[in-house]
Amino acid sequence: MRNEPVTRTVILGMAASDAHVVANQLIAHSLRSQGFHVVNLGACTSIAEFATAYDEHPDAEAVIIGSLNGHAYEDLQDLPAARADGLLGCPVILGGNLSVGSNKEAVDDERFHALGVEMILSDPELLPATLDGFRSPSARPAEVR
Amino acid sequence: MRNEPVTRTVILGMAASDAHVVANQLIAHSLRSQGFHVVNLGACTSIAEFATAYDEHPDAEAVIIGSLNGHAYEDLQDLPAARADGLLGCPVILGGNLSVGSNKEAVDDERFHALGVEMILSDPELLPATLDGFRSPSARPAEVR
Amino acid sequence: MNGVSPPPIPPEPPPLAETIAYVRGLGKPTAAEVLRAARDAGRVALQPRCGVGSHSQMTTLLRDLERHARPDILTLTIDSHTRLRRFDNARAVLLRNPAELNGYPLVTHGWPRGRELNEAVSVPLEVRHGSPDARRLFETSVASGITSFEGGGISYNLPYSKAVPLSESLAAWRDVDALCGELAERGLTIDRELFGTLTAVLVPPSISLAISVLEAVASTREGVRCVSVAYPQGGHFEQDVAALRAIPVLAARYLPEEVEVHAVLHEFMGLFPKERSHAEDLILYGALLARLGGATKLITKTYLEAYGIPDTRANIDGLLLASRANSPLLDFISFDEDRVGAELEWVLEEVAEIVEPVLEAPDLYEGIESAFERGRLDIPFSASRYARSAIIPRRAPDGAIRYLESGALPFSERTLRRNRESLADRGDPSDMGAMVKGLTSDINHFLNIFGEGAGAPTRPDPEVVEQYRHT
Amino acid sequence: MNGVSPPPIPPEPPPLAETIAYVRGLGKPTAAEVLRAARDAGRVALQPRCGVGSHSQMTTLLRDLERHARPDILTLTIDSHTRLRRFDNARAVLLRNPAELNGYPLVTHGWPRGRELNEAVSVPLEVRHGSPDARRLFETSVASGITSFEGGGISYNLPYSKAVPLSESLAAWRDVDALCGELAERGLTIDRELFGTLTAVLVPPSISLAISVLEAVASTREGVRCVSVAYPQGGHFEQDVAALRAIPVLAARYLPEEVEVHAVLHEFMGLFPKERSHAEDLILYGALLARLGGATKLITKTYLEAYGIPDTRANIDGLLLASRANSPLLDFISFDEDRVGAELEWVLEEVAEIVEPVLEAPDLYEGIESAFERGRLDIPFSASRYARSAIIPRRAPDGAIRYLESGALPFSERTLRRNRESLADRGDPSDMGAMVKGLTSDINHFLNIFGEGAGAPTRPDPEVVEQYRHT
Ligand code: B12
Ligand code: B12
Repeated sequence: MRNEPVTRTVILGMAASDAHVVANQLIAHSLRSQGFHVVNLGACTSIAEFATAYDEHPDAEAVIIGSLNGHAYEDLQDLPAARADGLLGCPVILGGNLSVGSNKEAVDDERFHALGVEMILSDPELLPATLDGFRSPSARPAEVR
Repeated sequence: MRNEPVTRTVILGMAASDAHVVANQLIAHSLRSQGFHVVNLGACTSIAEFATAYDEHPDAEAVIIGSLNGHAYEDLQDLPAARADGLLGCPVILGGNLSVGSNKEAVDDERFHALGVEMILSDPELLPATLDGFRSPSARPAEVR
Repeated sequence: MNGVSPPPIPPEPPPLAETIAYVRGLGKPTAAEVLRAARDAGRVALQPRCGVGSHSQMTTLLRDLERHARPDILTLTIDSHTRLRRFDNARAVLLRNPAELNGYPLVTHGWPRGRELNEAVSVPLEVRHGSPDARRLFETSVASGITSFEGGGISYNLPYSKAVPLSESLAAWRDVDALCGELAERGLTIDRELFGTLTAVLVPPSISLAISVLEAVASTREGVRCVSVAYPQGGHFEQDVAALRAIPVLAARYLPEEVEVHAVLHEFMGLFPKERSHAEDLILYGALLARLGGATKLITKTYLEAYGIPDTRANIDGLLLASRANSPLLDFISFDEDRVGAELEWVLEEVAEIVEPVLEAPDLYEGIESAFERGRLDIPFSASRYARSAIIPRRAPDGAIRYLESGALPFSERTLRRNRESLADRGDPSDMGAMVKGLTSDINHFLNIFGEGAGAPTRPDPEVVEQYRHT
Repeated sequence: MNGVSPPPIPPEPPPLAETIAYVRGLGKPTAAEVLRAARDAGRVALQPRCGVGSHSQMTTLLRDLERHARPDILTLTIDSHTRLRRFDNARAVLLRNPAELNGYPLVTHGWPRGRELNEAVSVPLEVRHGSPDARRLFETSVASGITSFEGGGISYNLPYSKAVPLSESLAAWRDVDALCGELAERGLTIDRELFGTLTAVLVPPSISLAISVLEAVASTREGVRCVSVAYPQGGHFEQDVAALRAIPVLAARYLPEEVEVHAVLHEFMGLFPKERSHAEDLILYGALLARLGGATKLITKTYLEAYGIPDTRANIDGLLLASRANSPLLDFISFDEDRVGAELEWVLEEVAEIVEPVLEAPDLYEGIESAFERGRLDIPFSASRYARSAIIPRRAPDGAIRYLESGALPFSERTLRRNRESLADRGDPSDMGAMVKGLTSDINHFLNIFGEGAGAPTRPDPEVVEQYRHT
């Protein structure tokens, strides 16, 4: 077990086909103003890019993926392989507008959990508390999955 | 057979529960400007009132009843009796908005013919021609009914 | 009670004290309270017309309107048999086929059902009708706990019946007003809306307002404490704004200070365009007028107006469209205040010339009666014999409604000249054929603007009615 | 062709001559013709956004919109895989479940299906997308006989992708424009709409207009003859009117005379209110703005904007509500012309300061590229690395959008001072926490006006969606 890093790092980005960055930039600003080191990959970030970033920042506490354009599910198709290959060793948090259409009754969180998403959040203000939660031993990635 | 009257007379009025008189007054003005003698009984005219007027004007070529409020059928319930008693010896013309509601698919002209209405008209401009038609021997009231 | 066939004998009303307690316990504001709140909030309260024959369908209608369109006040529109005290006919049609009634026969259904309707929704109800003698109906309405009642001894006689002398209708409405006064003293304010709309078609604003002033003076003398003065949109923007703005001015001038007076706009009451998009343009226009003219309440129309009693869906859509006028995003709108100012001055002058001689009469009711007899009070297109209908209104080229003929109205030379000048091009009123033609064209004002033929297909394109159900 | 699964290989486009003949034979006007007719008639042409994955559903969607809402132009909104040339992903989703696509994958369906869509309706189509490199899509679009195409080398790069260098997107769009030029010479005018909306959220008007001026200059140099300059409603009435009015002024100043230029308004493109009534207030407001600002065309939104791609019904309702703005009954509306005049002067000044240095560059494309590199051109909230996004917009107390930070934009001291002064109370931009808070509140502008919580229930009350189906 390594020591807690002094600065807490998170990796942030929008899903692969998604160009919406307003919420993304506000979340980055806000986490930074709360002391986090945010590696913001911005718009249209493939799983491979997230993996590279994780490789460069293995101390990252989570990969936080936003998706607003409705393509979350297709955009995360490479996630299971990346996780299987050990390329993303921290929890993946997903948030935004996760399906196409205005009737969200059919959105099925299970589908995303099956791809390897630990947590689906709607309110970005819950991110710090959620990250804290993941650090408590009972909620470390290995156990969560 | 008596001679054609020099002035052609018609009896005009709105059905018994009906207070709409704008069309009624315009029709009266318009027939008058075309040379007719119009006995206009105006709003809320019962069958009894039409019969009295016919009694006073037995030369009337037609009784012209308007109805806009949708109550035409109920308002003409006394018509069959009046005709059976010979109190209305000329054709009855009915026009306006003949049923309640916006979907007029269900309006059934037959119902009104059964009550003793000779003719249902929608456009008041057709009144003079219609009246002319009733004067031609083949279309006299007796034959029409 | 199966909710379908009417009770054989409408029950006697309960004692007033019971009714007052009932209203208190209802857990909803009175109409007067809703109006005051709307005015304080600077928004226009919205109210549909609605009435069907069947009790259960009326219940559903009110509930659906409330649920989907959130109006501020709901209506029981009464059928025209009941209006004319043809209670037997109302009962006959109700038993044969309630759908053939053009409104809800409240007297026939009776006040216990009226209370059921009242309890079915959370907003107050108003009874809207057109009864020259409304005493039976008012009794049932009060017993139902309904806190708003439309009408007046002039405005619910002349447009609605042929042969009821004004003395009768005025006396009947004096009773209604006096009962309002009694209720007010016992702590229950009934909002009394005056039907300034009259015959609805080409009503000169000063006629509408003058009749309302007279009815308002009469009713407040009997103790009415909340008066809604309804004005029918005429179609000329600045003239209509001026008429709405005239209402508080007239209230200050002619009514006791302690009476609450609200301006109410009736969305265009004349010949409505037939195409849905045109009707909706007119509905929105009316709603904006209500906001900009400072009305407390708006009575809405629907895109089916030209065809017949609207279905629930059309009524909801009409309310929702009108509610756009309460948008907080429209503060940028301004308009020709100078023209409004001029119209306001004129209309106040005309109203004063009409009402002041009558208000000087020793007995107001007799004064009204004799003024109508002599044509010094008058309305166009009267259904009643008790108004001369010597007035002929016409539209000026800009659409404003003026007097082509003012009959025996006691107008000053200035007023007459102003009207004459603004209609200078409208031809010789003694040429009957041309006059009827011109008048018809003025009645068809909005049809003309939208390029709709004046011909009247009384059966709508079923698509118009159904189109939304196919999507 | 079953109309569901895509053809395995999208077919090669036909020769241009065949396509031109096809468009001539289609029996419908081109988009440019529709725009000209609307402008001549003094009305705002209306166009929805619409795009679903499945071909047969797309056909139905276009037909339903045309039948029930009579728009002037219809849209194929393209899915975001296709936009980014992720054609394989588009195909994969199309095969798995077309409903999961956020638009119509035209390239994957291929131009014969594009023609089917074109033939399904009587109005012209526009392809709306967001592709930094749209050459494949444009080819398919032209082959489909589609006469309007949105985008530009800046406006469809920076908001829509992260890592496409401007040189690439500019070159790709130069090809698109050049093909438009060739088509124009051969008699077929393609309307090219420039996406002045950019990142949609708090875009300062002068940024939107400046980018459009540069793209318009570039495209007309390649022979484009019909340019639609889109401006996104920002939310401040007079500022928005001024921006729309600036478009013809800028066209006269910077573009060849023979080019037709239309102002297009995009109804508010930022964070939309969630409640239907609030969304509809905003939709109507936008539509009125289009009319009053003199826009030729309006791109509409729906009351489901905050939730997701709208269903057909919501799209129809949005169009119908917006079409009220074409009402002949609204000529009474006036507004604060003085303020509009002042805003117009300012915005023209800012645009001149931004574009003129770039237009002086010996090579326009290089000039644009290097200006972005140096921050002398910039946009807020860029998705792309190739803009600095050093601009920080804020709303002044009256809601107007100003520059809190203008980065390295080449603004005059006067412009800087004006912006500074109007944001004087907006606090210290270096206090990051406060700045994010203030910015968030500005983004939530309309939510604040309507008193909606900023919290975002991404699942709508099913009633909101379904309510109309229950009546
Ligand atoms: C003005 C008006 C009123 C005025 C009438 C004033 C007066 N005394 O005249 C007032 C406000 C008092 C009024 C009251 C009511 N009205 Co009203 N009114 C109208 C309105 C807006 C215009 C009617 C009008 O004057 N038209 C002008 C004339 C020239 O045009 P027209 O009526 O379309 O007539 C044409 C044809 O129908 C035809 N025609 C008419 N009569 C005749 C007669 C003959 C013989 C012929 C051949 C042709 C013909 O020719 C005309 C020219 O093309 C119409 C809606 C509309 N059309 O826009 C509703 C309307 C007629 N009213 C209606 C109703 C129901 C009422 C009320 C019962 C209230 C209620 N429940 O809503 C009361 C009636 C009370 C009663 N006892 O009858 C309904 C009728 C509903 C239905 N049939 O389903 C309508 C359609 C409104 C609606 N959509 O609900 N009304
Ligand atoms: C601005 C905007 C754009 C801009 C984006 C500019 C940019 N580069 O950022 C432009 C115009 C370019 C654009 C483009 C498109 N857009 Co867009 N856009 C919007 C809009 C109007 C606002 C989004 C925004 O900036 N919000 C500001 C932020 C702060 O609020 P928010 O998005 O609501 O986010 C909140 C929550 O979702 C949550 N959240 C967001 N992200 C995250 C992430 C995490 C980790 C967590 C925990 C929470 C979280 O927190 C936020 C604060 O409460 C929305 C509609 C709306 N909401 O009003 C549509 C919307 C998101 N767009 C949509 C679509 C589909 C597109 C397009 C595909 C075009 C199309 N087919 O219509 C393209 C996308 C291209 C692509 N490759 O992705 C749809 C999504 C549809 C769906 N899911 O069914 C929306 C909902 C519009 C709609 N109703 O159709 N768009």
